[in-house]
Amino acid sequence: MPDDLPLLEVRDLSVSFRSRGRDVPIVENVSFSVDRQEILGIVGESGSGKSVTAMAIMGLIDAPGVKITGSALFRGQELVGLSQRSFRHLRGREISMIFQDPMTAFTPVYTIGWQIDEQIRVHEAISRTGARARTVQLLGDMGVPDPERTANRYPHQLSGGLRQRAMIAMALSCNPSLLIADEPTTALDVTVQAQILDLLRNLRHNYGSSVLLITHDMGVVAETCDRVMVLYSGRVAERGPAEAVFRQPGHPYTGALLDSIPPLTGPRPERLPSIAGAPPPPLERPSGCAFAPRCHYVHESCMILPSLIAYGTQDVACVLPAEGHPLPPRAAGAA
Amino acid sequence: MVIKTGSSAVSGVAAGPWRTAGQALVRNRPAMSALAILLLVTFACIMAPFYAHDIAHTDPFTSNVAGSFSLNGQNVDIMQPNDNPLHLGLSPAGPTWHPSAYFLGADSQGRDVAARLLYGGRNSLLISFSAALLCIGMAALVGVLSGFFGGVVDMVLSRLMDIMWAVPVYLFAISLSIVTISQGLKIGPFTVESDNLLIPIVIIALVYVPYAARPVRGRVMTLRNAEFVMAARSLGVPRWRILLVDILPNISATLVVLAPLLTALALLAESALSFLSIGVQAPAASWGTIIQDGEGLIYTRPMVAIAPGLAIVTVVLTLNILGDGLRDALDIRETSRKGS
Amino acid sequence: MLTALLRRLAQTLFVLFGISVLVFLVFFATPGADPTARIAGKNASPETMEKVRHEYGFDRPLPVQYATMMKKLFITRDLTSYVDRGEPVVPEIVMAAPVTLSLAAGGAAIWVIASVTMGTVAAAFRGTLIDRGLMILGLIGISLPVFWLGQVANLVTQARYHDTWMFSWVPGLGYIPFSESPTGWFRALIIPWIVLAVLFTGIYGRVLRADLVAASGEDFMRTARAKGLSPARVLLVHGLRTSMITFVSLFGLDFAQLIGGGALLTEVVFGLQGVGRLTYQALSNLDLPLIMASVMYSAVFVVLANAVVDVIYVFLDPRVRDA
Amino acid sequence: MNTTLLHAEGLRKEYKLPRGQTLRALDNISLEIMPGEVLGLVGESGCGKSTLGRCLLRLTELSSGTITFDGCDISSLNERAMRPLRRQMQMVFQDSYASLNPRRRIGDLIAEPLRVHPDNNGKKRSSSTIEARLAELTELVGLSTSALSRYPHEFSGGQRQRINIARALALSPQLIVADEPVSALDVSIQAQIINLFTDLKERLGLTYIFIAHDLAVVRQISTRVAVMYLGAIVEQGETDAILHTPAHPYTAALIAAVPEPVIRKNASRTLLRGDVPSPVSPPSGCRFHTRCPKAQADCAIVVPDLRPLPDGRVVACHFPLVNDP
Repeated sequence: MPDDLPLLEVRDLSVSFRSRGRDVPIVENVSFSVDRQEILGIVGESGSGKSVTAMAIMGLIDAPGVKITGSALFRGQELVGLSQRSFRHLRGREISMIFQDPMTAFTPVYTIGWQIDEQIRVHEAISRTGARARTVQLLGDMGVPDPERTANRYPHQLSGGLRQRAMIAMALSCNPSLLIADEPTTALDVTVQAQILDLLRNLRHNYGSSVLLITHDMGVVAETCDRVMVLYSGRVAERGPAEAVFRQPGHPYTGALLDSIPPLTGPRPERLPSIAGAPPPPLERPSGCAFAPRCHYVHESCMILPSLIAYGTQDVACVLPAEGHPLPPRAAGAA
Repeated sequence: MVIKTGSSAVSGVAAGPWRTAGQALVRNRPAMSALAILLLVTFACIMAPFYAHDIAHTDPFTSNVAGSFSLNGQNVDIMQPNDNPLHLGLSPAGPTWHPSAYFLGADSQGRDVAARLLYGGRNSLLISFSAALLCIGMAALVGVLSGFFGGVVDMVLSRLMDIMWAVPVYLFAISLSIVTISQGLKIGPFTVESDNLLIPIVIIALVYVPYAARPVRGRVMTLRNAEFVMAARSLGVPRWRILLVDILPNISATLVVLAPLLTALALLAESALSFLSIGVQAPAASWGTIIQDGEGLIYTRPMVAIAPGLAIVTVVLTLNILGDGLRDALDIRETSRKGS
Repeated sequence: MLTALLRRLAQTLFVLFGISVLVFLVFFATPGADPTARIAGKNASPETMEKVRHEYGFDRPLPVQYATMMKKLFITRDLTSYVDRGEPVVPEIVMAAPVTLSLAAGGAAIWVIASVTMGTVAAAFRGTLIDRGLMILGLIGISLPVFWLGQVANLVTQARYHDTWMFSWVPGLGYIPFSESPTGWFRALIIPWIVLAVLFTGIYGRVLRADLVAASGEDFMRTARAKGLSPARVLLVHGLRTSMITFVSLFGLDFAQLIGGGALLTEVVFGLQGVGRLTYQALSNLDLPLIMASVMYSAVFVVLANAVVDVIYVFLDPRVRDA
Repeated sequence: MNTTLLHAEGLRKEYKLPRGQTLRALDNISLEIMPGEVLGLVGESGCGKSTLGRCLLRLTELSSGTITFDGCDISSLNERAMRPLRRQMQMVFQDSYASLNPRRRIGDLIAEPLRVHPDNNGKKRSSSTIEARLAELTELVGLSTSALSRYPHEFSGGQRQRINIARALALSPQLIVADEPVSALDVSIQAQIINLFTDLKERLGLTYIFIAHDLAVVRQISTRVAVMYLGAIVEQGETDAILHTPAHPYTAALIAAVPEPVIRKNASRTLLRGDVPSPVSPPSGCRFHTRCPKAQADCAIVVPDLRPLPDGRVVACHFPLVNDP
């Protein structure tokens, strides 16, 4: 396989669920790619479909009536429609995943070490002691103090930060080329979050892994990601290099989202520039631009679904740049 | 994983939790079929006198060993020579499958089993429904007192429940039944005769109180620490009003789900007590007493015991299905259990 | 640790004491239910009543009666039956215990295996016809009155089909001691075991399935799948192991109740002279010493089983260890 | 007006744990709130900020300490005696769903305080007064009156939080304790609710105690900030001073840890080591010394007192980052 191909290439991925006799579109035509040793951030509010996208790529959605269409090529292998049996060999070995709440993500009745050993032994012919040696090594690499003792502890005996480190150790145990991190720091305190983000940032150097980071926090994206994709109501609003997106957002949603975050430095605004209303539920999503009802710049051409168009280094699902009215650059863009 | 499809707050009429649950229950086909069967059986049992007098023309409460009845124009003795060479003597008529004449045959006293089955059903259903209601009432009281007030009240009630729990349910029920059935019950000026149905009702209700009180108490404890109760306190809502407005409506769903399950347990307990002759007293019948009547005939006229058994199974099954339906509709994950 | 153990012991003793008082009060202090009248027989003359009352000590204050009985039951162990004059009650229970133990243990083995299979298979095939079929079977099992099921089983195996190849091996009703003939013991008990297990299989299978289904929505099950484990391993190693915690606590209570005489209906129907039947007979005769003895026997088992369950809990759930 | 609205002195709260251990949730907390002020309480999970909020409103029993509200000592009043005072002090909770009884309509929920408290003349409010007040309240928080006949589950998180605010405002209180009112909300909704809090404060002259773990949110709304760590206040003072030049190393670390939506070219910064220690066995001396980059030998032994700095703030550190005069 040639090296210039992206590690993961997702095209027109759509996921819908059947509810009360109707197909509910959760994710619509999402396309993106993850390169080797890259951190891609998928950012969006709750209900934007960011987690569902990740679960679809992992083949972890098995709700009755679910429909997944489109394509997701991982190292040239099609993941959409892949049998569960084939998925099993990928999961944990080629693609692994960490979750939001490290407390509930471990089985409560086994030790941390046992659970990491299990993953290694399922994918590789390795002795029990060999697996444990690697587990201890991994835990140590993740900055877990006294890894040998920690491996013999149960999940509830560890702090949130240690649990998440153990989770990452487990995810990396078979040297996966892609790590999907679904809101890995949301349940953690801010000082611990900073440590975990630091750890994730360094993975590509130490383990050569790419990371697909799912988050709702623009700050986390800015600190961690090389590139970013903004989802709004199940559709791509904007994607591109993080630096460009933060300097000059191309989509009014991205801009408004960044503006509505209270600043920690600089002048305090009298009122936060907020976005009126709330994202539409999937069944009430407009046929045109989903953000139109809340957008300052809404006009008649927004009644038609905008396609992603190139805007500088970004791709933006908005008519404004094409109409010659791009958003102004952000004042605090690149400090 | 949970996918929220988004509740539409913009359109539609405000649907209360009860209405939503009701709609879910109506859509649940097994539960609705169970309810229909249950109502049908109840109706049939209510119509027992009509069946006895106007269709079967029989008195199901007096012995009739010397009598006879007519079937398809022929005169048939109720007690017939035994058709099984191994058993000597007379045995009662078997099922004729003819609604007007000993449909299910006769019992050892020559009484119409079909008519007794309907009369017995009245008692069985009355006892089990009333016992379930009474039990839920007591359990709610115990559960709410214990869960809401906590402290000493909770400790005393919980220990009492522990003690009751440590005695096998049926042994407990049998103990109480034997004591009361033998001589009736005299409490001050009130005398309850031993054939009064109140006795089995109260006993069955009592022995199942720990089973029903536990989930109620758990629910109340959860509610007591719920944020909306904290919110009510911060608003300065008095305790009794919190109990009335915030706690009770939220345990009512638990109670509603418990109702059919407890009725089912009560029916099984009633039939067991009656089977042991310490429930409903002769000459009155219940499904349990009829099974008892049929015990001696089990090898010659099994229908006497099989028919009431099937009736019990049907009703208990429909109640359980209904309970499952209610639990799904009201979205409650709690199970009530029993011993054998 | 030691204080926890002592607390637990004190609690246990308290419950036992409570039960003995409760039973004592039910029989000695229920208004209108005078044990004298029961023992003396209906329409007994006042003189006879008085004589019985004195002879059995019913004319003494209740606490004294209670203390005497407890002393004879636990300390001198020479409590004798009222009805079978002079018959000590403790050996009677000792004789009945193996019957009940055999019945409960065999039944439990069947229902544990059957219900774990049933619950796991149903959960694995959630939403399919297999799942629904098994759950309906379970519901029917729960809905069968055990004494009636026993009668029907007797009808089939003892009469209707007894002379065919299917059930000709079934011995007549009654218990055959294991020491006398292991195969006879097994043959005599297999039908009662199955009848006893039907109800519990239904309950446990349904509870386990519900727990497994609930567990399948847990984050750790998703993690297990994301690790690349096979569905069977996810269900059995991660799901079932976690769900067994509830299962075990239910089992402890039910099994203890059965050993303590809770299976009396099964014992009555199959003519097994076990603790349940003994208690029932004692109750019917209002044989107070025997009632006291058998109820206390049963309570000891229930309370012991609860303690055992607590210990097993610690092994099954590391969270309890630290709580 | 310069009389304190709420004054707390030496608050302690201890929980007895099963194994004879005690969890010290609050350790010698003192604070003051002037009318019209917004005091932001920040800290990581388990620092006791929510417990403090509940203790201040007497929703959780104190172990010791005094609370004076509007000149009257409320620290030993029982639940019944507190009831009339509850008109003056209200609470908004984090979980907008859990704090609304799912079986009641919005109208009943908001009207509840109006029904249980008599009006200023000590009379029971008539249903028409209540109706009118409900209309006012819905307008105030930006809900439509059609919401009143609906149930909580029919609303989004942001709308439910408006409902909670409307209920808290029903009796026109002076003080509102808001316990993480925006942390469960999406960013765009969070901004709406923060603005609503600011609007209401200006329109109604409210005083807030605003509890949050997000420093940026606290900065946006508060006039003063108190930073908590393991049950104690480590630094307290004017918002701008504290966030601009933190004096306590913990405050500094907290600020540094916040991920900002800004691309930083050289993204290296000092990270705190480890997790927050368990409040059951807090470190000796200064509680922060186990994670503190400035810690010295003494810090593990001597408990630092809160001392005032020249700009009026107080800090509990032996070696504050802002120089002593």
